[in-house]
This record gives sequence, C-alpha cells and structure tokens, in this order.
Amino acid sequence: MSAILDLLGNPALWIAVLRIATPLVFGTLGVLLCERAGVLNLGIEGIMVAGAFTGWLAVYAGLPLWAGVAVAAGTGAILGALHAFLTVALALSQHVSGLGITMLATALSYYAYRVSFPKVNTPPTVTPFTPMEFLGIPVLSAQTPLTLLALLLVPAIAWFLYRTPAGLALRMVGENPQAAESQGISVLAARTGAVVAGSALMGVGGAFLTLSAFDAFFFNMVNGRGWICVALVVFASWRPGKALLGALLFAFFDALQLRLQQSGAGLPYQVYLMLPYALSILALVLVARRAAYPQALMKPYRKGER
Amino acid sequence: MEVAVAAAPVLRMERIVKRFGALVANDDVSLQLAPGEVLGLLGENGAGKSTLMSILFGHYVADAGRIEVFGRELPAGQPRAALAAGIGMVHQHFTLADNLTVLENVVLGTEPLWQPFSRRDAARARLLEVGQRFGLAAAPDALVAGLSVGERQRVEILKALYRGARILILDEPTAVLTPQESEALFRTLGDMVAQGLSIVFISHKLAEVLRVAQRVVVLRGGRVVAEAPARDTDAATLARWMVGQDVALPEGRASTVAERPVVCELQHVHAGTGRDRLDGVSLQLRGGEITAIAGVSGNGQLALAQLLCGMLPARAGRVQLPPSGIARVPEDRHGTGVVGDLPVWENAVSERLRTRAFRRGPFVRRHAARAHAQAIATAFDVRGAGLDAPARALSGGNMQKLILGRALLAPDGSAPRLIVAHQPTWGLDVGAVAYVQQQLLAARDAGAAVLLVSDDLDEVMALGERIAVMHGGHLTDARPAREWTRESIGLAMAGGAP
Amino acid sequence: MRLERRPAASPLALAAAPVGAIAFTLLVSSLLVLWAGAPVAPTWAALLRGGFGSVFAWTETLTRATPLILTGLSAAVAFRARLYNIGAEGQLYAGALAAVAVGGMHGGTGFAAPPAVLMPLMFAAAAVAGALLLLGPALLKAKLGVDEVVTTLLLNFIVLLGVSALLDGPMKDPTAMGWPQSVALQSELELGKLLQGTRVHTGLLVAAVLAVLLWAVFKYTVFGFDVRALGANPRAAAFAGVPPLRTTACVALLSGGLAGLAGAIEVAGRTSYVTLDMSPGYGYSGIVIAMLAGLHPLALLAAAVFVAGVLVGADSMSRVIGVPTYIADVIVAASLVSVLVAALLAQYRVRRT
Amino acid sequence: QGKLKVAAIYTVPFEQQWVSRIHKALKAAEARGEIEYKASENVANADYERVMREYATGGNQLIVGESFAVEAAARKVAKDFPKTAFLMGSSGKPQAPNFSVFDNYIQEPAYLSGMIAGGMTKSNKIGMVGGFPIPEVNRLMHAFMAGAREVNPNVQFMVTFINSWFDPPKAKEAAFAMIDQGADLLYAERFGVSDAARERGKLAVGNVINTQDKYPDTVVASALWNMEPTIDAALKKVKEGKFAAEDYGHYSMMKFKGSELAPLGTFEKKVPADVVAKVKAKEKAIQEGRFAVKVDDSQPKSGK
Ligand SMILES: Nc1ncnc2c1ncn2[C@@H]1O[C@H](COP(=O)(O)OP(=O)(O)OP(=O)(O)O)[C@@H](O)[C@H]1O
Ligand SMILES: Nc1ncnc2c1ncn2[C@@H]1O[C@H](COP(=O)(O)OP(=O)(O)OP(=O)(O)O)[C@@H](O)[C@H]1O
Ligand SMILES: [Mg+2]
Ligand SMILES: [Mg+2]
Repeated sequence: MSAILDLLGNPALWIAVLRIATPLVFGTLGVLLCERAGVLNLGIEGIMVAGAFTGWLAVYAGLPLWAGVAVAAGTGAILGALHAFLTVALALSQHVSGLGITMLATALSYYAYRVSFPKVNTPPTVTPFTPMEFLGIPVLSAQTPLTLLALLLVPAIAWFLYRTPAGLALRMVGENPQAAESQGISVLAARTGAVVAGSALMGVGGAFLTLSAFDAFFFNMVNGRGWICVALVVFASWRPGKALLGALLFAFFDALQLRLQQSGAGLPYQVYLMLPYALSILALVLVARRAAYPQALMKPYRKGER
Repeated sequence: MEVAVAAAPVLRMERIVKRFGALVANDDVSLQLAPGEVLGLLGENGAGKSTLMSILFGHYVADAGRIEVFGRELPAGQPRAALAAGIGMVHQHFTLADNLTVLENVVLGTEPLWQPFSRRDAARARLLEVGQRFGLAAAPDALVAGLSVGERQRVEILKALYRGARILILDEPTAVLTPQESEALFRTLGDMVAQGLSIVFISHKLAEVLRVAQRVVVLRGGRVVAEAPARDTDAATLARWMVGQDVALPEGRASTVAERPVVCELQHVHAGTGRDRLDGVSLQLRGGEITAIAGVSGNGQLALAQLLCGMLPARAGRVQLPPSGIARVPEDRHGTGVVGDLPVWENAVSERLRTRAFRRGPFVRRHAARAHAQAIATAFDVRGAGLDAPARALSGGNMQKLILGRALLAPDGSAPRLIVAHQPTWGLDVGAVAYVQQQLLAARDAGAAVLLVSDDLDEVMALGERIAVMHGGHLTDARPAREWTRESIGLAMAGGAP
Repeated sequence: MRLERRPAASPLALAAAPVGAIAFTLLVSSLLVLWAGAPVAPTWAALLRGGFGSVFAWTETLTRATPLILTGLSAAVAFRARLYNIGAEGQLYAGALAAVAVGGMHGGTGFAAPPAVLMPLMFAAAAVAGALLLLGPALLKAKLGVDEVVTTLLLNFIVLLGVSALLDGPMKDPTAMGWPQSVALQSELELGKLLQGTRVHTGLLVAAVLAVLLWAVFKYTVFGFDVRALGANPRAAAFAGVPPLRTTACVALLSGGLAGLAGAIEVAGRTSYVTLDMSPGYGYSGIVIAMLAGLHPLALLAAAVFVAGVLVGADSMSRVIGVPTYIADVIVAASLVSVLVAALLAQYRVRRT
Repeated sequence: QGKLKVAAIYTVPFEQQWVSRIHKALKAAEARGEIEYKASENVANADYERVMREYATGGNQLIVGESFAVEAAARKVAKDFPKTAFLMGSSGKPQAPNFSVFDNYIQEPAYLSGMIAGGMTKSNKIGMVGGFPIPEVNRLMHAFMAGAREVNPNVQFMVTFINSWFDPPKAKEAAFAMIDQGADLLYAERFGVSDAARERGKLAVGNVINTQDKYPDTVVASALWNMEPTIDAALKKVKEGKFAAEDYGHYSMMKFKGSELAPLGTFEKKVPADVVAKVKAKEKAIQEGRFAVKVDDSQPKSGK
C-alpha cells in the first residue's frame, strides 16, 4: 500500500501520465469533433499511422518540426475528407468506410515507407521535440510543446463547441441534421468540416508518436491507441473536458501498470497490461446511464430523402 | 374560380413540377400569396402540400417552375436563400434538437458562422422580446427534451419569428396541439398578420382553416383543383374538393348494444415516471361503449395507453384486463406502430406472429401471413404500396388503416373485446378520419369496449359516450357525454374540478 | 452536390458498377506499382492470376475466405439487430482456445473420448466461448445502456492479453520448446482437406452451410423477423411483441458463437494449434465483408470470396512484381471503397444543386 | 551455372532486430553476386504457408525464414518440396531430408554484456524491457542476468514485457518507469529502451544489433548476432548439392563468429579495467570451450 502511495507522490509518475495521454488527447478530441457532428470515424487508427509517418517523413526530409506537425495534420485532413466524402456526401456505412480508411491509410503508409526506405537495417531517425525546460513548471516542463498544444486544445475546442456559432452548427448536425438544414446550415459542409478537422487532430496525435515520444517511424507503432480514443469519447460523454480526463485516467492506469509490473507480485505480466482496458470498461459502465449520445450519430443524412 | 390577388404578391410560385420517380407529387402548381394574407392550403394525405412547401423552402429542388419572393427570383434548393428572403417554415414534423436548449435551437444559423463567440445574452433578450410580442412564451435555457409538444410547437414558430420572417409557412401546426393551444396560436397568427406577415397555413382541420384563412387553395393528386375566398366556402365543399366526392364524418351515434359488461377495470393504478405517469387512476371500460379520454397530451395518457397495451407495468393498484382480444392502436404510427423498413405484409401480422395462425414451430407460415395481410389491405382499403413494399412507403392515412386492420381483424374472425385507440386520427385527412372513426364505431357496435384517447376535443365529444379527463396523472370519473360541456372539459383539462 | 434515388436501379449502372470498381482498383494498383518503379504491364495479370488464376490460387482464396465468411456472418447477425459487435476478433480467439481446451492432445487439457463425441463438443465449446464473450456487452447494453462498440472493442485487447497469458501459462504446449502456443488438436479432430495437397478444408463447407442456414433463419423464422424488426425499429418491435432482451441475448449468442466457431474452424482446419498471431484481423474484416454484402448471408459468401481473392491476388502480385507486400492491403481497401461507391451509384444519381 | 535463387519469408518487418540480421547476411551474399534474393516481410501467420509454397514453386533453391508460430505448416511444405532447401528459424529439430533449423544462440555475448552491466551499475538495479517472453528473448535475458550476477552478486533485476514487437513509445515508457524506480542500466531488448536511457543519462546494453553509433554516450556494450556464418554455410551446402536436414544453431555461437560482444567503442576507457579483464578471460574460456553459458528458456522474473 505504501509503495503505491510512494508511486503516486512521485512526480515522475505524473510526467509519464501526461506523456502517455498526449496522443490520446489529440485522438479523442478528433473523434469527439467527428462524433459531435454525427459521424463515427473508425479510420482513426489508420489516420494516426499516416500522421505518424508523414509528419516524421517531412522532418526527415529536412522540414522543421512544426512543419512536420502541419504535414501530419494535413494528411489527417485529407483522409478525413475521404471519409467525409464517403460517409457524408455519399452516405455510405460509417463502419465500413472507417475500417476501410484504417486499412488504406495503414497499408499506404507502410508501402510508402518501404518504397522510400527499401534497405534499412535500423530505422532512420530525426531530432524530435525536446521538453520545455524553460517553463519551470513541475511536470509540464518535462513535456514537449505538443503536449502543451494538446492541453490548450481542450479549452479551445470546448469554447468552439459551446460558445461559437460554428460550434453550435456542428453540434446541431450531429443532433438533428434536418433541423440544421432548415436553419440554413449545410449539413454536408458542417459534417465534412468536422470530420476533416477531427481527422487532422488524429494525424497530429500520430505525429506525436514519431516526433515527440520517439524519433523514428515503425510499423505497428500506433498499436491500438486509435481504438482507445473511440472508447474514451464515449466515456467522456462527448465533452472535451471529460475527454481530457478520460485520456489522463487511461494513461494513469497505463503508467501505473508499467510500474506495478516490477513489483513482482507473481501475476502474469499480461494481467497488468489488461488493467487500463478493464478499468476503462468499468469506468464506462459507471458513467453509462448519463451518456448523452449525439442523436444523429451513425445516421447518414441524405438531403430530400426520408 | 381564379381569385385575384389585390396587392403585389409577396410570394409567387409558378408552374411547379416535382416528381419522385414515377410519382408526380406536384403537377404544374401555381400559387400566390398577398401581403398580410393567410392562405389555407388543403389536400388529402399525400396531395403534395408538404412537397410544395419544401420546394419553396429549398429542401427539395423542383423539376420545373420558378419561385419569386418579394419580386425577386429565389434560387432553388437553398434553405439559406429562402431564410434570407424572409421565409420561415414550421415543418410538419418537428425539427428541433432534443439535447440542445431552446435558445440554441433558435439562434442556430442567425449569426455569422465564423464569429469567434456567440452573443448569447443579446440573443436571449431578443428571444424573450419576440416571444412577448407574439404571446409565445418559452424558457430560453430549457432543454428541448423536457418540453411538451405544445411548447415545442411554440419554439418552432419562434425560430421563424426570431429571424424576422415575413412569410410564414405552417405545415399542420395544430395537429399536435390542444384546443387551448390552438386558440392561442390563432390569436398569435392574428397578431402576425396585423404586423404585416403573410402566412401559408396547412391543416386537415377544416374548421380551423375556415377560421384563420382568407383564401384557400386545394390540392389533389399534386394539382390545384380549387381556389376560393374562405368566406365563400364551407367545410363540406372543401371536403368534397379535397376528396373528389362527398364526405360525411360519422355521427357519434348512440350504441345499439344493450348489455354492457365490464371488460376492463383499473383501480387506483400507479404507473410510469416523470411527466407522463398515472397517479391512482381508476377506470371501468364496458363492452359496446366508447370511453373517451380528453386531456392535454403529456398528462398521463401515454402511460394509460401503454399500460392497457401491456407495454408498461403498474407499480401499484389493480389492473384487470381481458385475457385476449385486445386491439391496440398506438399513438405514434411511424415510431411505434410499424417497422418502416420491413414489408407491409410482415407489419400486417407482426402482432400475431407468435400465434398458432402464423407460426409453425420456429417458422413463419408465410402463405397464411400474406393471405391475412391481403385480407387486411382489402378490408381496410390500404392503398399506395404492395404487400412487399416497405411500410414506410405508405402515407400516414394508409399506415393508420394498416395498423387498425391489424388490430381489428383477427385471422379467426373473432371480434376484439377491448380496443385501445390512442390518437387514431392524428394528422389524417378528412376522408381517412371518417374511415377510422367508422371502424371504431362498427367495432363498438359489435360489442367491443373502446378506449379512445384523443387531444382532439371534437373527436372526443363526437364519439365518446362516456368521457373522462386526464390531468397531471389523475383521471376524473368517466361520466356520460351529455353531462360534459366544452367548457367543463376545458376546465378539467387545466386541472380544475369538473 | 446531392444524391437522388433512381426510380429503379438502372440496368446500365448496375452493369457498369463492377466494371468501374475493378477499373478503379486496377488503376490504384498500377499507380502504386509505378511509384515503386516496377513495371505496370504485368501487374494486372499477376493480380488476377494470383487470386483466381489457378487451382492453387482458388484454394488459397477459399482458405482465406473461410474464416471471413464466419466472422462476416457474425457481424451480419449482430448488425441486423443493431448490436454493433466489433469484438469478433476476441471472440474468435476465445473460440480457438476453447476448441483446443476440449480437443487438444497431450499436455493434460484433452479429454479422452472418441472423436465422434469430441468433434461436436469441441465446436460447441468454441461457439459457447465466443457467445459468452459477447453476451456480457450485449446485456450491459440492454440493461445499462453501455455502448457495445466500445466494450467489444476494448474486450479484444483484454482477450488477446488473456490468450497471451494462457499461452504462457496453463495452455502452453510443453513440447513447443518454449514458444507461446497451445497444444495441438488431436489429429482425428482436424478437418479434412477438400483437395489433397492444398489448404482448403471442409470448414469452407461448414461456413457455406451456415450462411445458407442463417439466410433461411432470417427469412423464414419468427426469430428472423424478431432480429430484423428489433434492428430496424426497437420500439415498434417491442410493441409488436418481440421480446427485446431475449432477442438481443440470442443475437449476441449467435453472433459471438459464429465468431467463436470461426476460431475453432481455423484451428481445426488450418493451424491445428493456437498462437497469438493466428488471425490477421479476421474479426475486423468480417464487419467490412458483412456490410459489403448488405448484411445478406448469401451475398456475404460472394463478398468474402471477393475480398479474399483480391488480397491473395494482390499479395502474390507483390512478389511477382517485386514491390512491398503492403500493396495488398491498399488494393483491398481501394477495391472495397470502389465497390461500395459503385453499388451506391447504381441506385442513386449525383445531381448538382 | 547461374546464381542461386534464394527467398526469405519474415513474419515481421525488415527493421526488426532479428530479421535485420538475416536480411543483412542475405543482402551481402546478393551483393557478392552469389545469389538472386527475394524476400517478403511482415507475412501474416495465415499467409505463411502460401508464401512458402509460392516461393517453392517459383523455383527458389533455398528458402530462409522463421517458422516459430507456423512450425507444423512449414514442415508440411518442406515435405511437399523435397528438392528445395529450407533453413528456418525454429526451436525444433531438423526434419529430413531438407528442413534445417537455426536459432539466435547468442547467449554467450549476452552473458559477457551482462558481466559489463554488472560492473557498471551503481544502483545495483538493472531494468529489462522485452516484447514477448519467447525462448529467443528469455534465454538472452537469463544469460545476461547470469553474467551480471557473476560480477555483481547484489544486482537486482526488473522485468517488463510490453506484449508487442513494435511499440517504441511504450517500451520507452516502460524503461522510464524502471529508471524512476532506481534502475541505472537497461537491457535494450526492444527499440525505445536505449532512447529512454539516453534521455535520462542512464546506461544501456544492446542486443542482437549494435546501436552504439546512435547512442555513443549511453550504450555500453552489445551482444551482436551475425547471421553470415549460418547463411554462408547453408549457401555453400546448397551449391554443392549437399544440403541436408541439420541444426545450424551452433553457427550462431562465438566459436563460429556467429555472435560476438561488440567492441566497447566509446566505452573502451569507461568500463573498469578489472571488469574488462574478467570479460576478456570469460570470452577466452568460451572460445576455448571451457565455459558454456547455460540456456534457460523460461520466462525471467523481476527480483534478484
Ligand atoms: N422524399 C420523398 N421521396 C419520395 N416521394 C415523396 C417524398 N416526399 C414526398 N413524396 C411524394 O409526394 C407526394 C406528396 O407528399 P406530401 O408530403 O407533399 O403530401 P402532403 O400533401 O403534405 O400530405 P399530408 O397531408 O399527409 O402531409 C406523396 O404522395 C409522396 O408520394
Ligand atoms: N421514402 C419514400 N419513398 C417513397 N415514397 C415515399 C417515401 N416517403 C413517403 N412516400 C410516399 O409519400 C406518400 C405520403 O407520405 P407522407 O409521409 O407525406 O404521408 P403523411 O400522410 O403526410 O404522413 P404523416 O403521418 O407523416 O403526415 C405516401 O403515399 C408514400 O407512398
Ligand atoms: Mg405528410
Ligand atoms: Mg404534409
């Protein structure tokens, strides 16, 4: 017990939590934007891979780090536009399009990586973002600027959703597209915009992995983080603040299990790795009753059809 | 019988044609609206009224024709352009987001989209002011989910007025309103016209149309078949124009059944939660008799109907129902009555699919089922789509006939013992209303106990032999119709002692 | 831009749709090959030959299609009832492990019973394992409103870690020299090959029969009606007397059971033991295939063979042409999207507003 | 006589440490003009048998791969193509007539690198991050631990598995967690661990590949695996038509230069002389066959 208390009191744990949470925050906010507009985006896993790859490739090719982030966002946006075209403009199944985009983006990234780097023995690297020591704020100054960006995005997106006309339009197309349409809002434009923007965030979340958490691109390195974000959004009841909370909670469990594994309690190590997933389900069950779904989530909207 | 429009029209729709596949929903329709005028637009279910208005508003794009608003050509297919031109539309089906507040529903799209912040306080003030001006109070920060249908209707109208609409289209606004609420709406319409607005008013309630409209236009099969000043016509004429033949609403003839056993009894029943619940309700339903329940919707009627339909358990009290032979007509035909995506024939037998008539072991007796569905379609005149078409393709009237047929026509020919009819004529045209009411009366004469729950006071007074009024989960005693007056019912609906 | 439903699906568009989809797919693959600096000309032939061009190609395609049919059916059943089961991957592993637990040889997990008893027992155990795994999320959804997309998705991670732990622990094959794999099935329990010297096994027939059965269940039974009604409109379904909880539970059991069976059939037909990487995402592909087939069990057979063939063909092509193998997934994804778009355009036309 | 046609099938990408060593050896043979080389990476378990058959029917004379999870299928294919030579990474026995096996028996340099680690740790806490506890990982970890213990009996080990071959951010997090708990030296079985060590100024010991050029200030030593002896031996036998079912495992031993302790490089001066001397002595003993490193394939646990 006291060992656990020691762990909790150690800032190193909280530094790790924030770092692990960062890509999840980007991804979760991205999913949140899409789903608030009524579009499920299972493409996230692949979009994160593509963002991780292109962001890293841009920096490897000599662009500055922030340009790499922008490239990752752009990649996400392009894939998001494809998802929006299929699910919003053509009103195809959001599940299939999402899984298809994950497959496409992942395979395309791997293919492009291999075509660009046909014979490597160890993966090429870039110089990643460095911690913001100059801040002098405990925990935060051990993070890179991308983490700060993620944290700042939370209130920014909350403000956007709840305080701006465009945010209201976005929420409305996710609640009742007919109503939005009859108030002069283009459902096509609003949903497309949300999916593109959300996917751009997912791309940045991927880039965090290659430009901040690590310095090279690897196959499989997103490793299910995208799916976690889809789950976290439900846990967060589609609210940005809770999305941050959810990401931190998941990251906390993850950081904790990495430390508990060495406690040598004799359990199989897999049990520790399960911890974040199992506790996420538990947390979800506890908040489920209050979950307020965007009413039009997963419902395609075709103008002039009923 | 062209009626000249005096001043320059605010709205001119010319030779509008709209096809849905092979069906011509609007066939060369022309229409004008004068400033300060209330135009009544009438027609059977599926006559093309909503389609015409949807074209005006830009939801649909016409295949031919043009629209002019205040002398300017209106671009097709752009609700935004219609809004900008001063058109406000209150849709037949609510277009509100449940999870957002009234204010959010109203201000959507009224501010520049990329403004970095919403001016909520100014908007709230303006909403209150508009509400006051037209006598339409609404709490700006309430969630729409918690509003009654009447309140929702007010919000829908406020949405249009908030934008400063000069032309207001109301597509069956009173279908879901209580008489009191309708009255209030008509007063509001009067205020609007006085302030220079022009209104297109669509309704199936002919008396209402005659009351508020100066001019009526009648559509049938997508064509304009008649146009006349309201003062020159009457309900019978309008009904004839709409349907193409004379329509007589059934009289509330006295029951011919002498013996009236108690078929169903409730004693001090508590059920449901929230707004719509039952708090100690007692009621006796007798064979051969129609008991009508009046009341502002949302006061427990849904709970009562669901209880009798077996969809809601009682928390306390005694419920005695016939063991079989309950015919159920739910309130919401699209949401509860039919499964829209499934074919008509499956919907026609869905309630009885588990009985021996249509099931052999785990299998559906498809031949028997289809034959029965055909029998329902023939007996109840369900028209529009074949047995294999999805039920959603039926118009409201035909869907209602299907549900009624499903409930009343048993495969073994047995008559129902109890009929629970919740808002059975809601949104139907005169012809369909007459048909549905006739069927209920016929079933009663065959000895069934009928519970008619309706918001339509005329219907309640016309059909109910005994009437009870629901308010706040309580039900008054069911007393013979002659002991009630419109006023006393209205008083009871508002919670006063009868 | 907006879509307008065609009065009737245009025969021309219906004919043009697959052609367009194939053309688009070939175009994408050519561009990718060109990018890698390889010759384009032999690409298309190699792709078709690799997937459908020989007996070997066909057997490989059908081998690949077998688990996809089963996970596809799993998704189709669940999605029909609007139970969004994304957990077929985990259910597949659970089923595979259960099959080995019943039918595994040596190492103490196997039962001593004649194959005629053990075989059905093994498949039943697999189906039950998959079914129970989905029952939890289904009940959580029905009772507490917990989103099943999320619970089934997260359960995949948990199950895979659990399988990993079991393969390190009690289920580990002591003779596998430390590698985390389960004991092998008793050889009498392995499914026979349909063609000697190939991998295609009788599991394909089982999958096909199940597809036909499921189609019949949907079409001819009261339960089929219940599922369709519940999926299309739960409120109306309940009003018509469909028991919501029981139907949901049955759907979960059926869907999870099919996915579990997919695992058992993979083990009995192909791998003969469980490893951590035995499924290259069959569970997820099943969803795609089910949707591609419009959730129709018979169309699903064709969809599974199509997807498997494109994958096998593209994979083989990558070796013939000498480009990275990742091209296979790109081509599958591209063909998937183009088929869906083509099918849509056969029913709708695009109009400018 | 033309070039030998060789194909390789890998279940992970070329960059994975293991595969990179095999790939490198075959590429070298290709560069020497001895062979015509084709390879498929990241082949799924379900596709493995097909790819094998495709390569075998494609006229390849030698097929190299890792058949760990697809042992049964791989052996079946070998039976069906008796004329083709198969050289497979496997923990099993060779199978006549044409199925030979190899494995990464580099426990000897791992032991030596462990000795250096034991001598370099100040906190007496060493962290080890692994992917999966498979024999190929376990035996090296055990050898490493044994070596460290020989030099420093007080050393404590922390073991974490991340259940993934490729998740450098996660491996890095696991390593950070160990550093937070006092580890000052890390055994870098996965990509990501050395990066954590460098960021925190801790030491790391490499495995299979030499990464000191990337982390000159933190990677002390590495146990290197050289696949050239194995591959070259197999190529030779195929060329001579003498390929038979054999265990090539010993070609990975130090005696055959199949493995080695990488040069200390930047740490030449930093490792205490007595430790270096002990390592040198042990190296000699191994080469002369006087010392055999115990092969322990069980899953290592945290603790002493
Ligand atoms: N989206 C649509 N798709 C296909 N057909 C449609 C569509 N909307 C309307 N229709 C057709 O147009 C005709 C007119 O429908 P409309 O809704 O305008 O009738 P209405 O006069 O408003 O009826 P009601 O009085 O019941 O509201 C219908 O018969 C229907 O066939
Ligand atoms: N999606 C559709 N596709 C084809 N026809 C449709 C569709 N929706 C409606 N219709 C047609 O529209 C006609 C009228 O439909 P509509 O919904 O306007 O009826 P309604 O009486 O207005 O019903 P409500 O009770 O909703 O007011 C029907 O004849 C039906 O054939
Ligand atoms: Mg209508
Ligand atoms: Mg209408």
